[in-house]
Amino acid sequence: MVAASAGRFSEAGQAQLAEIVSHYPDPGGAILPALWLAQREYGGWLPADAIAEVAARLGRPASEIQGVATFYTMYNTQQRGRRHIEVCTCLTCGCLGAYEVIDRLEQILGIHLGQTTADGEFTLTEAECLNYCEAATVVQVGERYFGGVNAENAADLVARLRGSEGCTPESLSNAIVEAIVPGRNAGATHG
Amino acid sequence: MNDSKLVNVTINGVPLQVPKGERIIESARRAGIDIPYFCYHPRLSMENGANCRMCLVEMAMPRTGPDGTVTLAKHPKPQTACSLPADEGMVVETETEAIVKARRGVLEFLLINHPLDCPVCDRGGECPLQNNTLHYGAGASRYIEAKRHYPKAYPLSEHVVLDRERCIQCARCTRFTQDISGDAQLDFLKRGADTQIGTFNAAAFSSLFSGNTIEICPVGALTSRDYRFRARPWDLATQKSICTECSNGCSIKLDHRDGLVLRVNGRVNEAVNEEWTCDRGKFGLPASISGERLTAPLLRDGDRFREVTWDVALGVVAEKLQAAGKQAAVLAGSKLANEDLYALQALCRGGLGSVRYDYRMGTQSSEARDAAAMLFGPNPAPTGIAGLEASPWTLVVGSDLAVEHPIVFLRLRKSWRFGKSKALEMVSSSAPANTHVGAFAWSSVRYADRGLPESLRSACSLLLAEMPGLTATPEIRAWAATGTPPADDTASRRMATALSTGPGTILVGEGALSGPDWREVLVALGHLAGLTGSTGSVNRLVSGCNDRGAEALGFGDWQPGTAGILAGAASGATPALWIAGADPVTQYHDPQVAIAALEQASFVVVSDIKLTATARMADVVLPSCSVAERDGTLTNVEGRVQRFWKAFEPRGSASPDWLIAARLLQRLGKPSVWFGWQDVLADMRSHVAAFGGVSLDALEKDGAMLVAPQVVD
Amino acid sequence: MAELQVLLQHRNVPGIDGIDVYESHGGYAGLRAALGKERQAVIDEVKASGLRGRGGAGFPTWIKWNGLPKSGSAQHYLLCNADEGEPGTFKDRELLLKLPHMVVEGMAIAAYATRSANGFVYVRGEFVESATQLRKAIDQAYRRGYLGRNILGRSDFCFDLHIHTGAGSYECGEETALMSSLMGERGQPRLKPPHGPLPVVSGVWGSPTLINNVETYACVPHILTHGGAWYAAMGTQRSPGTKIFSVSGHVARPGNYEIELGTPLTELIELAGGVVGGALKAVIPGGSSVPILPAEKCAGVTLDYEGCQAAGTMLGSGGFMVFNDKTDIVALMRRTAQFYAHESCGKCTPCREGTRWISRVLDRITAGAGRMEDIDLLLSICDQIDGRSYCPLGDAASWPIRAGIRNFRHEFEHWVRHGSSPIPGFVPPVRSHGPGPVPGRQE
Amino acid sequence: MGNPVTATRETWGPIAQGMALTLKHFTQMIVARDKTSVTVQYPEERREQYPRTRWRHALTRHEDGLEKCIGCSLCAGACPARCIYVEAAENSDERRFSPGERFAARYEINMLRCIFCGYCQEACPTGAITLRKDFELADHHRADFLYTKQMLLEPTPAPGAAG
Repeated sequence: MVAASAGRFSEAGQAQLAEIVSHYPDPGGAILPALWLAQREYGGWLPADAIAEVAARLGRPASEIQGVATFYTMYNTQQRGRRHIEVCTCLTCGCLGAYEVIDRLEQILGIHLGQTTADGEFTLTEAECLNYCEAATVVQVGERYFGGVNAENAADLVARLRGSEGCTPESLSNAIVEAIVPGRNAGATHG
Repeated sequence: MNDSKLVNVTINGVPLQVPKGERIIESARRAGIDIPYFCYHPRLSMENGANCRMCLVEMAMPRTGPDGTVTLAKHPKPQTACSLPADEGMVVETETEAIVKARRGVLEFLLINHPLDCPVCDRGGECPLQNNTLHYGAGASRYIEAKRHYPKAYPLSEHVVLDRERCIQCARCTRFTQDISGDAQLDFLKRGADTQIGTFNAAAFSSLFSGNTIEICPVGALTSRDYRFRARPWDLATQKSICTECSNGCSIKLDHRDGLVLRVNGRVNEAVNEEWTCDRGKFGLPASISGERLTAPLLRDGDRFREVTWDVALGVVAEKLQAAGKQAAVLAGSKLANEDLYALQALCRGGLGSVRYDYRMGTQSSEARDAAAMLFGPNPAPTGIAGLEASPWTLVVGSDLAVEHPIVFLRLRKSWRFGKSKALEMVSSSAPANTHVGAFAWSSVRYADRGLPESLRSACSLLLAEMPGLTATPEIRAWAATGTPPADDTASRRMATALSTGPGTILVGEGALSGPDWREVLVALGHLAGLTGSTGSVNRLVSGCNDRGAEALGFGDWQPGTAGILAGAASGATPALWIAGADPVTQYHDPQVAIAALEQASFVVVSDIKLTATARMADVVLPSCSVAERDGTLTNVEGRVQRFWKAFEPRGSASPDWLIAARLLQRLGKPSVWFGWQDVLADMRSHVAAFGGVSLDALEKDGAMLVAPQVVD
Repeated sequence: MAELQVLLQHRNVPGIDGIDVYESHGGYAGLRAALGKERQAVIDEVKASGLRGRGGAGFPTWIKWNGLPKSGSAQHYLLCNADEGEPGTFKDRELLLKLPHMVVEGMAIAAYATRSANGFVYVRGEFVESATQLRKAIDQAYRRGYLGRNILGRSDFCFDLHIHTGAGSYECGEETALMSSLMGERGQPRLKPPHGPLPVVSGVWGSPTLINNVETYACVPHILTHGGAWYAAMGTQRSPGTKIFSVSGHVARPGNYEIELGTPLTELIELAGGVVGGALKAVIPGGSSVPILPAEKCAGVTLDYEGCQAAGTMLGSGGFMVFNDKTDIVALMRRTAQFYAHESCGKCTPCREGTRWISRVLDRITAGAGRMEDIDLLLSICDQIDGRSYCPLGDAASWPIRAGIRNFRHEFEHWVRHGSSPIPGFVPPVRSHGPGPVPGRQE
Repeated sequence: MGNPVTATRETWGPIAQGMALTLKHFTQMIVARDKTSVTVQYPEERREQYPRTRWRHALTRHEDGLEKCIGCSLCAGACPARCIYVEAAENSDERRFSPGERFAARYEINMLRCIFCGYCQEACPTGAITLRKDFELADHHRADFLYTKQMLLEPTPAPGAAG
């Protein structure tokens, strides 16, 4: 089923993919998790090669995989900054200062919404409701949610991000793969 | 999908009895009620359908209350008729005020981003969106925002041009590549209002069947590159025809203008191509009959040709043929109609007393063909194209089916798609890694060069192992046991499990019986067919357009065959050779032999539509007619005789080959009574048993099957 | 009536996300109780509880459970809809984060009752933390024998539970789109009755499939532990039990509040500390899809399925958003429209084209270039989407806009007349057009 | 025959009267050039055409010199006399004849068939084909009545010339 393509999946990644495929009665079901895996293996985004590799490994047409990858917003079909700052501007956050946060972040980072800083460190975009409205304004960076962000502490957030581990598209993808793949100790009883 | 049970439905007050589960849009069509639609297509899956929302209708179902009273419960939302299965007591309204409004709304939505470039669009004039807007749309749009913009005329492939601005996201093309052709090259990218169709990474849309997406596109999003801006629908005249690019014999429509075929569209024939065409036919046929055509007879004058009248040309030819007498020979091309072949045969046998005629350019010998007929019965295609749908398994041997027999391939795939058949394939290891059949085959077994007999033998041996109780002679068991174990063990075992389920169908490509090992292949096939109980459904698929007709007419039954005729031409034993519609210089399996023979031949006359490489070497060249310029019949791979109609006048003084033969017969002093092609057909019907059942009535419809010869003990 | 914690009772107990603490607080007692009963008896217990789906539609849970085939060897699938994306809702996220075992237990009970051997929790892609917590819980449950083969020694009960994460699509919260997404397709809805079979007849991979919301599953252990009658005694006659409301917006203490169904709306606002920053202007009681309720219509409204319907709105998923009088309703509607335009899957015409159109018209109005006829145009576009789209997303996109215009038409007219907000000093975010198109390759 | 005098008067009188009238008009026209005259001195003089007169067709251009005709063939479709023949081709950036994708590579009108109904003008989506006042369409050979695109097309405006 898996074509021996010149892929970039690591051995660990291939083993995880095999485990994931075993969850589904049809390998097609593994497309979404496989794309997460590919996004990790390809350094946080999905170049055409990554999509082709997922297609080859799951035995599906590449056009179908690309159709799936471009449907969902969390797959990066274009390379973004190392920190993708997504500010929720949906109903609650939008009424509770999200736009001021964006103004401030634009000022701090020297970019406009939808742009990436010249050093490739930060990308700033709006997000749809992140469903953590109790902590408006909410910002997602990689796998982390930051609640209670406002115009005053936005600078602190950026400073914190500069030094922190994780919070990249790659670590986000990794965290999701880790959540999908059963823990080692639990594997024994898995069917 | 449909139960045979009939249910009562009421559409617009008209009571109907329809099969339970039939889509209401079809039921309404039966009742003559028109429901507009874009995305619906009866041959495409419903899975990604019902999305255009144009076919909304109001629906109510009877509901039994707790007290036993039956009331009609109207569904609160309008429903899409294309996906609504008919059920007992269903009441449907298609013309209520709410529905009229809903349609107008859907059309307004579709048009807000649709460019109004109908005057330059190739779909303009035959566009479902235009037509529905005219019938059901509002007069004006309330949309004042900016429209979506994409670059115009994106070349999707060498045949297909994509205009994303015009796309209405109906998913017909994507479903076609997923459901019908199976190569899934097209899919939707992005989402919401940005949804657009595309290929992976904007690569070329390379499909053997891409042209169909142009035909089913309900707008001008997918258009043909070849036909681009060539004409508008009202400039064109349309004639029914049969495709001549391969032996499958698709029913097609020729759209022509000023004596040029500008495009080919599929014509519904449920028995053959349903409504599909392949790219080879759709784009190849217009190309093969357009370009520089012969318009007048040519007579060699030293190194050059000189235009002469038919009188002069035929005079020369008749004189040479008469002088050659029974040594004269005829080679016929695979695109000649049944009438041509019959007339040529009459000329040879009746006019000249010669039996030196043949049509084959490949390496398959008469012996191989006859031996196959002895083993598997005289009908070379007993299953037929539509018959594949009922076969529990179908084994393809020695053929790249999608390329050689595109329509047979589509039917096989359809049969697999509806879960009725397992596709099995034995394919040479030199074939590409992903064969078209392999993509959905239950099992695809690879064999090394000349390894087909061994591969078949191991299939037999695995089958015997799988079914110990199978009746088989000790000889067969011994034969099966001597084989080397298969290289691809899992695939072979999987194949054996399918073969063990009972009789199925075997499709044998022309290549399988054309090699030097044809005897071994035949023996092994015979055993496999015998063991599976499929002896009566081994189909030997011929490749040339009308090869099946030539075979039925016995056109290649006589020695010395093509090789002998060419050898005779070289040695002088064939003093006069007529090559009709064939081009041995490019088509004969050993072109050098053909060239050498033509160089040394004393007299060669070539009739063809173009000045082919062979014609350039001829002494006399006669212009003949293509399928578009004449009437006649062709016999397809399954033995279906189908009629084609003249679309426009031939160029210059070109003439169909049967008429040339008839005029030569007259000059030879043996005039025929053929005044038209029907006379030749009538003659053929009464003199050739196989054509006995070909009635003009049947030809007007789906065609008539050849009568299989009776086996005489 | 006041706050009544059933599901959230122990949410702040340290370590409740671990199996030991969870068990010591009565965890997995529901599963044990269920295994002591016949499978049908479990379904009957759920029926007795009157539990209705907590995802938004409020469909009686037991009917779904009862609809799965009860004999035969066909594979059944059990799905948990944790693709919480409805703006204003954050209950499922917290349940998975703090009480993942409750969901696992509920699913195990449902698996037992419906003979399902395979389950998937479809977790929204953004909920990485919740998915990680759920992963820990599932692994622990496997080790304790609550999942896997021969659960609690019962040779006739095997249940494998997997996590499937989404990747950023609101539409996947719709149950048939969720199934598409689970099968690796674009998250687009599938045919439903009367056009196609119910999921419980033929769902994912053509097998009978049961799909319920996180909160619904979380209710099940309590029902089995304490009995259906106990559960039915809470709430109202037709809307029994408790419901978690995610209160956010201009309130002093936003957060998840579990209350009995039938609690007055104003009481919930009080529970959350009352309106801050001004007087109450409007409430969206059930997530962005439900019609907005102006302050003057809030009095007397009770929070249950029927009470909300009577007030012209819906209980929805419990995303309870409170807005004070500094809120510009037109800008709010514009952001709502942006959300639906961005999240429309693009499958059907009315939703794909209509949501973008609404969004563009509202962009124009809030840019000061509105025309008076635009207001009726918006209503007309809403009518053209509502009820004609493939799935409820189209309806959900049109209801809030329509309610916004019906209840606050004067604010729209103000925008059109003056080209500025009726709220002094309010300037809409001109630059913003929402998250915009999904980035992808441009040829 | 009766009285010869009477007969002479009866015969010649009306002739003289008639000739006098003719002479009067003749002198009016030649000498006085009176405004009441109906005859014009064609071809030196041409009568003013009515504003909506439909005679010879012209293919017009945009201000930038590009052809308005996009080769859509709607005129040919609308023509009741079937006298218009259009063959389209695709513009490229190097060879551009009209705005957009398509232009008329061939555009011919058979003037012998044309009934000057103006339907082509009505059907034209770009206002390219217009029927103008040039009515002198006589010619010597049948073949000359086949008006080609070059004959129908307005000349390219000279560079710098106003609209």
